[in-house]
Amino acid sequence: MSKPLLKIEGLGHVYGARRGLFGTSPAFRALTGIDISVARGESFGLVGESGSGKTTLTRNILGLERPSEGHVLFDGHPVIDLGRGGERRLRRRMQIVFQDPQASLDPRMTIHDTIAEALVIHGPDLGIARSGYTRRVLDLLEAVGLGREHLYRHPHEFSGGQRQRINIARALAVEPELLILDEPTSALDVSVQADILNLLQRLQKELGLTYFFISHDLGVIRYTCDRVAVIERGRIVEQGPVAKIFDTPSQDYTRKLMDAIPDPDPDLSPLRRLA
Amino acid sequence: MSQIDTSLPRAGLARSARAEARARAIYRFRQSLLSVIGLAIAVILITVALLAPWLLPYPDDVTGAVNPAVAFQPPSAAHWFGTNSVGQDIMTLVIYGSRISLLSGVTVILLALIIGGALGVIAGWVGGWIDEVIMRITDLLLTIPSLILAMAVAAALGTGIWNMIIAITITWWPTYARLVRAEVAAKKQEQFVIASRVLGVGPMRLIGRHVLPNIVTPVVVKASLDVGFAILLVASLGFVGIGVKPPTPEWGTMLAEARNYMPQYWWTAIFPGTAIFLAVLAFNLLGDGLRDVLDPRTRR
Amino acid sequence: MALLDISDLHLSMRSFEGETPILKGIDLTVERGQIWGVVGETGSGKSLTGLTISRLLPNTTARYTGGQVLFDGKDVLRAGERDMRALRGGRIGMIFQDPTTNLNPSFRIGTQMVDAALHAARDKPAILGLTGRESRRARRRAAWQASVALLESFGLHDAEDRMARFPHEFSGGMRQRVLIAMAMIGQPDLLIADEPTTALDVSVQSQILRLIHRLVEERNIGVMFITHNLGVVAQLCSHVAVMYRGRIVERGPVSKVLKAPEHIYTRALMDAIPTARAQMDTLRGIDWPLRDRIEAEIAATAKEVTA
Amino acid sequence: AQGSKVMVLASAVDIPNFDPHVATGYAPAMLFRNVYDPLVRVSGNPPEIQPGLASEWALSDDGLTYTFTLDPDAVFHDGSSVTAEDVVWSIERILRLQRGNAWMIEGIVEPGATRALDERTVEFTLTKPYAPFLQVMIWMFIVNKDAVEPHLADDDGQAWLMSNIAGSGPFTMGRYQTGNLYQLMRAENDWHPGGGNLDGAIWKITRETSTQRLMVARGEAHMAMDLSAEDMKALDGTDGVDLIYETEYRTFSIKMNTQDGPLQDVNLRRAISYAYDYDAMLAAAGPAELMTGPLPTGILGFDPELEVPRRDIEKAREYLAKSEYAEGGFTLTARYASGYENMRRWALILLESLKELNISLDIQPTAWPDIVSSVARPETAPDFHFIFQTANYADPDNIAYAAYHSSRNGTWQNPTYGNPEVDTLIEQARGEIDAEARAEIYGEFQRAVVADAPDLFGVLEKRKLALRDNVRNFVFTPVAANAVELLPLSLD
Amino acid sequence: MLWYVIRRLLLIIPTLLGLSVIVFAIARLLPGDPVGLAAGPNATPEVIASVAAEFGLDKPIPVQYWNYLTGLLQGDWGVSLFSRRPVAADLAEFVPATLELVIAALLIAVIVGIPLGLLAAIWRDGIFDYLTRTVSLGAIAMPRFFLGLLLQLAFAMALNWLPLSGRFPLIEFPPERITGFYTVDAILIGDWHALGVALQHLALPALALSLSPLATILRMMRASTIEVLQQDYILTERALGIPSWIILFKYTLRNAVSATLTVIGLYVSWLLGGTVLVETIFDWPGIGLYSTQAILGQDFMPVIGVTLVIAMIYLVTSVIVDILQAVLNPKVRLQ
Ligand SMILES: Nc1ncnc2c1ncn2[C@@H]1O[C@H](COP(=O)(O)OP(=O)(O)OP(=O)(O)O)[C@@H](O)[C@H]1O
Ligand SMILES: Nc1ncnc2c1ncn2[C@@H]1O[C@H](COP(=O)(O)OP(=O)(O)OP(=O)(O)O)[C@@H](O)[C@H]1O
Ligand SMILES: [Mg+2]
Ligand SMILES: [Mg+2]
Repeated sequence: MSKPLLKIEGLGHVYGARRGLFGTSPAFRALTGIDISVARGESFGLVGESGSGKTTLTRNILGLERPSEGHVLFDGHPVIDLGRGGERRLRRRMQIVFQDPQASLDPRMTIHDTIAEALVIHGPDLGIARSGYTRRVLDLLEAVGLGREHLYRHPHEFSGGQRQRINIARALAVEPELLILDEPTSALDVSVQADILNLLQRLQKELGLTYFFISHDLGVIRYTCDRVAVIERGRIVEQGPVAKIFDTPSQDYTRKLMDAIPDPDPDLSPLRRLA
Repeated sequence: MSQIDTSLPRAGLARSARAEARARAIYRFRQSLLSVIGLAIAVILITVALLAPWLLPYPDDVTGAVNPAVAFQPPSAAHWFGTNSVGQDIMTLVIYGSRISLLSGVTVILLALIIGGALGVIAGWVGGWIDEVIMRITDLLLTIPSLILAMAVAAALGTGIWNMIIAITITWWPTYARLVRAEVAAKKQEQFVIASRVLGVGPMRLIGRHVLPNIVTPVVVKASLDVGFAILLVASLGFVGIGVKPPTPEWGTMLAEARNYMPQYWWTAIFPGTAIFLAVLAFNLLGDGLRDVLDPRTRR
Repeated sequence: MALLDISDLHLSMRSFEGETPILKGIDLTVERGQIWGVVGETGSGKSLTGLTISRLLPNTTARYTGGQVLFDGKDVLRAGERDMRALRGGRIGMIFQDPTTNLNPSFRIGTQMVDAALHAARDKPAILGLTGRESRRARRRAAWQASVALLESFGLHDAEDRMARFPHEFSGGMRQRVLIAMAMIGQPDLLIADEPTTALDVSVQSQILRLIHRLVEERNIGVMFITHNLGVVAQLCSHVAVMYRGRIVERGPVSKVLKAPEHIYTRALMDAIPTARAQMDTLRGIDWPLRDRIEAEIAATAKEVTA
Repeated sequence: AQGSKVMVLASAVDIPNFDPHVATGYAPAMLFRNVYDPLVRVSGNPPEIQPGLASEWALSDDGLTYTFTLDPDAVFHDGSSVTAEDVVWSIERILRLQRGNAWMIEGIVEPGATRALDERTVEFTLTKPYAPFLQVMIWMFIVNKDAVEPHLADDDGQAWLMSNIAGSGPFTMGRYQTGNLYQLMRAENDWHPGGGNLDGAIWKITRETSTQRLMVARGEAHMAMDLSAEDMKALDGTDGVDLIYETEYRTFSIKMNTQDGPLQDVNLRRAISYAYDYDAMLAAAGPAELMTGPLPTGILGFDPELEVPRRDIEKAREYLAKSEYAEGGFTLTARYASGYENMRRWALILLESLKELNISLDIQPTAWPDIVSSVARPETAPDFHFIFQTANYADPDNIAYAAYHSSRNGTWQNPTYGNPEVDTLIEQARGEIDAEARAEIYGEFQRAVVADAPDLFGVLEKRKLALRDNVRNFVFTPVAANAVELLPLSLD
Repeated sequence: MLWYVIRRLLLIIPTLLGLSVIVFAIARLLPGDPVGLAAGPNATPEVIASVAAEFGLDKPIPVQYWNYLTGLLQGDWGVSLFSRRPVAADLAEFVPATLELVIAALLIAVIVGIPLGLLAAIWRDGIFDYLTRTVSLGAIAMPRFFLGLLLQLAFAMALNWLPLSGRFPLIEFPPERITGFYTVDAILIGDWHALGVALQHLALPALALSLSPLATILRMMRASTIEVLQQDYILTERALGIPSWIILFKYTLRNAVSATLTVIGLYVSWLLGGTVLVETIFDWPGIGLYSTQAILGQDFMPVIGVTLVIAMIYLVTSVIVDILQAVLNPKVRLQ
């Protein structure tokens, strides 16, 4: 394995400790000693219960939060304190798709404008002239399975699955190397989820993307990822290849997570066995 | 709840959803008869104010012409609303007064919006101690009843429509600073703003393209309601004797003067009083209707 | 006589665009001791079916355009509000998806439970061990004690103490237990659970499922469990009904339907689930060609039925 | 004190200060006339000087020495008798403080010129003969020296007297609420002979004249002090209400700025004097008469034949043509005390009249204190300055000196006008004792002032009062119009 | 809880301090010459200077402020330029009158507004709802001064049922001062005649003042009741078969009132400002009338005093509202 694309070392994050005029709100430790490295081209999964610190980790990776300790290196460089230009370059290489497809789209902008915004910011770096924006937006839409007729619509005119496709298209517009996916399908119906997961797999294959994939659904992780880390209350309790972790979990916590997933095979029901 | 049947995207998209949203909005607005009435009154009022110079039965009265010989005439064919203590036609004064009220009402709100909005955006976006300072000042100003503050400032500045507008603006901007700050601070955390930030969009563009357009609704609703209340405050100042300069006709001042002639010369009070009432009511109804249209969540 | 017998239920909802048919002929029979899972994609009408049974839809917007819903032989669609109120709580219990919003934030857990118990005991004093002639105070005390006992039996320790607390002091799983306890305190015969575990973590979810399963075992009640998680259905339910756009397209015992789905939509649903055992590229979403085929098959069955 | 004979007087004017040597205005004057005593009183119409604390008095032949003999019965509210020493102390205090009505004797009575000859005799030595001396003495109230002395502090007792009464008048202060009401109660040891049956009176601050009117109509007040012509008309014919219209020496005029701006030009001032619509002014005023020149009608020396400008647009244009501003086309400012309805009307009439000369008017209703401070300097003074002046003593000197003597420049009564010739005339008249000779001088004074056209001579408004008919013995006194003396009044 | 209250009350001090700076700045930096007033009409420049010195107005503004502040700490609120009376004494006189009026108006607004709002929500879209909605919008738009005039016209002039103005009959003595609230004092000393008379005088101004807050509270109550009725927990309660009157008057009411409470708290400031007009019309001897006179005369010590008192009342009210809020709504933690 060559130099990792994303390297997280001893990362810790403490929220709060906000000082008011009278009294302080207590600090909350969301992350402790996270060590993760993600290689170029792989799909790295992160699973954990709600509130275990998954989103906090992504915010640190994106440089939206300043880590309380440790650091995040993207392609060998830190992700904070980059200055205006450095930040823009980083943004081009690293993108995110959020959990809630509706909330991540500006309700007042057309799909064209939403996606083209990425080009407005990064057009020069991408070598796309202003006149080429619409062409490029169309290409992106087609890549995620939408068409010309959707170009000038507003987000509320789409279904959840379509919105998530738009989010993906926007993230892809800057031709990033790393794509962070923070529970991209947990707000969607299973049937739609399947479409999105398939789309993501196709795109990875075509574009050679690196995924940092967050979910609390172990099935999804298993389906999409090569390696996985299990996070519990801000600590990585286990990490390794998907098959290994899922088949021979070494931690009780991981086992508990696995056991709790209801399997659609009625024969495997513990309740029925009990009865 | 406006919810589009997501299971049937093809059918939902057959008709442009935008047109549909507009249809829904108009439907909601029309559903409330009161909003329509409000709109109608407001439109009439604005038309009257704009066309005032051509509508005045006795245009000279506006610039202070007096005619003691016909003082205190009750409503008649010649003077629909009667005449006042110096023989001026009350209808003329009331019509012309609509200009003053609307002009000052709208100007006050615009100025308050600009000042309060700018400070609110700064406070909400930048946060930190700047936010603290701006918000503490607005908190302080908001503890003083606006009427008293406006009276004090207007009295010190002296009479005149612009002084009055300045005085009222001073009392009004904090409410907008608060509203805008809260909205900006909330929108700043919204996922779509963060998504744009992650794309590398700079703060100016974030504010201008993403935050501001999305806070327009509550601001517009408040502003349209507030125009009514600003008109009321203008009239209140006029009523206590701090307002425009004579001979400029102003409803509150007219009412204050008329007070001395109640109940004999009731028409001197009833018409300006009703004019204030209708103007405020119109903007209240309008604001209410707009809220229904623009912000369906809070509907009823 | 079946506990619940829904036949050919049609429901329309009114909005500004006019009336839209939502349920287009639902047939479902729930017996005591059965746990019926109702699955289907979002908007297929699962919740509305559940609400219909307790007649909790606003009659300003909901209109029943056909069919009947017999609960214990009584047609609830034609029952008055007073009769329905007697059924609710005492005969039909309901729990909903979000435990954070379904408890009144301003009142203590105890207050809410006692009110529920007292209401149910008006028709069935026996559930609190009363004869119906006790004083108010005595009834309250009995309701309190019954609530404590029930919560304890649901695995909530120090229930006596917790009764005096407010909802926000509880975790999501605890709140959902409280809600189930409130639904069960009237000892209903039918429990309608509308996605009671969707908002919960998987680990908590399995505890709740276990609790519901236990209730069926112990009290021999009928359950209608609404979910869109086929895994949950497989774990908990004895029977399953698959809904698609206002219709039930397939129903039967879980072991049969999930193992050998007949309807194309059921199969599509099964194919869309990523499981720990699923292989790459085996997932299949429901795309437009597939939908067209589903519609076609539904139309065909409908013709068959009329024929 | 809840006696039935309590008279309620509704007035718009507050009594913020009880110190008779500090406060002025008609409401304080009402208070002082009832709780304090001057050496001589005034009453009747026409006003006549009558004994007050002094039962008799004498003037030396050279007109310079007045001797007053105090009434032996006179006692203060604390029971001590009123002595010559109290009188001397009070006069000296007035001169020390230089406030209130001190200006009336300024330069006439010097500090130390008042002497107690014995327990009951006081002697005043004037610096020069002063015709209206007795008339101003009615405003010099005598304070109980012994009562004030413990509270002198470093402000000559001003703080204490501001809210305490140390007088000998027939009434004393009961409960009061600033800005709301003041209740006078009959003094326990009232020594004044005669008088009516009042147990007390309430001075009720009622800012709206319409409310005053309604109170009288409903019997809630016995007397309303500030009624407008419309109020009077509305009350006409109301059962149980008597309406009083009385002429008094209260002038209204519009002063022009003779030291700054276009109105320095006498021809422009004349042009405006001829352009003003006096008839409209009179019509808007309610019961009133037009003034003929600077002095109120009927006062000593008043010249009914005086030639004063009346509306004559031809003449106005002529004078305008002679002025530096022949074309008009500029804006002048007019300032009046906000809240005075009639002033507002007259300002509108002025605006209308000036249109004839192609001059615009900027009308600025302004708080009275601001007006007072703005007229202190010609540059800040408005072009037109609207004022009412009430003669506090029935002598032409009151108006002539205060309103036309150049030494009073910068005050609200005479911000800018000054003419050495006029000054000389005023001073001459002050020192002249012979009435006819004085009248002669004042005639000359009036002609000189009219020639300078410093004012638009306005109207003498009739004093308008409404009185319940169960009030007995009310007699209007012009120089103390609203400062009603309660002593003689009775209630049925 | 107690600690919280103490802390909140202490927090009022810095707020008032800040406010006094702002008000002082506004009062002193704006044009206008208050000294001219104090010196009186015939004042010479020397007299004006001496008056300025007397009131300390010749000193730099920060020094003036410092003197004011140190005075304030000793209970000295400054002296009115106009009457030269201590502001503190005037306030002691007028504040109870205004508070009595404001509290009466607020009581009317709450006692009438809350039930009507609840009913309008229950009978939503019915005739009653439509009626209250229309009337309340009208009430909000109605200028208080116009309304006051109309009330006077109807109930005092035409019908002659109630006194025209004032707080108590002139020639009678109000009940002995205990709290300064005539009604309360009358009850305390058991003077029922005085109570009746005081209430008669209170009726019209309180009504004129109460109408707008009443309408707002009604609308707010209606909106929040409807909002609450749409909450999930109401559905749960209905599914449990709990009778609708218990749902409405127990479970809904508390939540809806707690939302409305904030509006009520905000209205206190509005009401205190609103007294300016109502007191003028009804000749009610309170701080509204007092401050109007002071403002018109640019007598700034009373204006500052009134402002600080109003702010204090407002701040104390908001503490009370927060406490009530915490009582009604357990999620609000007193921090
Ligand atoms: N801005 C914040 N201030 C304080 N605490 C926070 C903040 N954001 C998150 N937290 C806390 O940090 C913890 C981790 O939150 P995070 O959002 O990272 O969890 P998550 O794993 O993404 O959960 P979920 O699956 O629900 O999205 C939670 O307990 C949360 O309450
Ligand atoms: N009050 C209402 N008025 C009009 N239409 C409604 C109303 N409530 C629900 N609907 C519509 O009825 C249909 C069925 O809704 P329902 O809530 O039963 O779906 P569901 O199967 O429970 O979906 P989910 O899985 O999202 O809960 C949807 O298309 C929805 O838009
Ligand atoms: Mg998260
Ligand atoms: Mg549902």
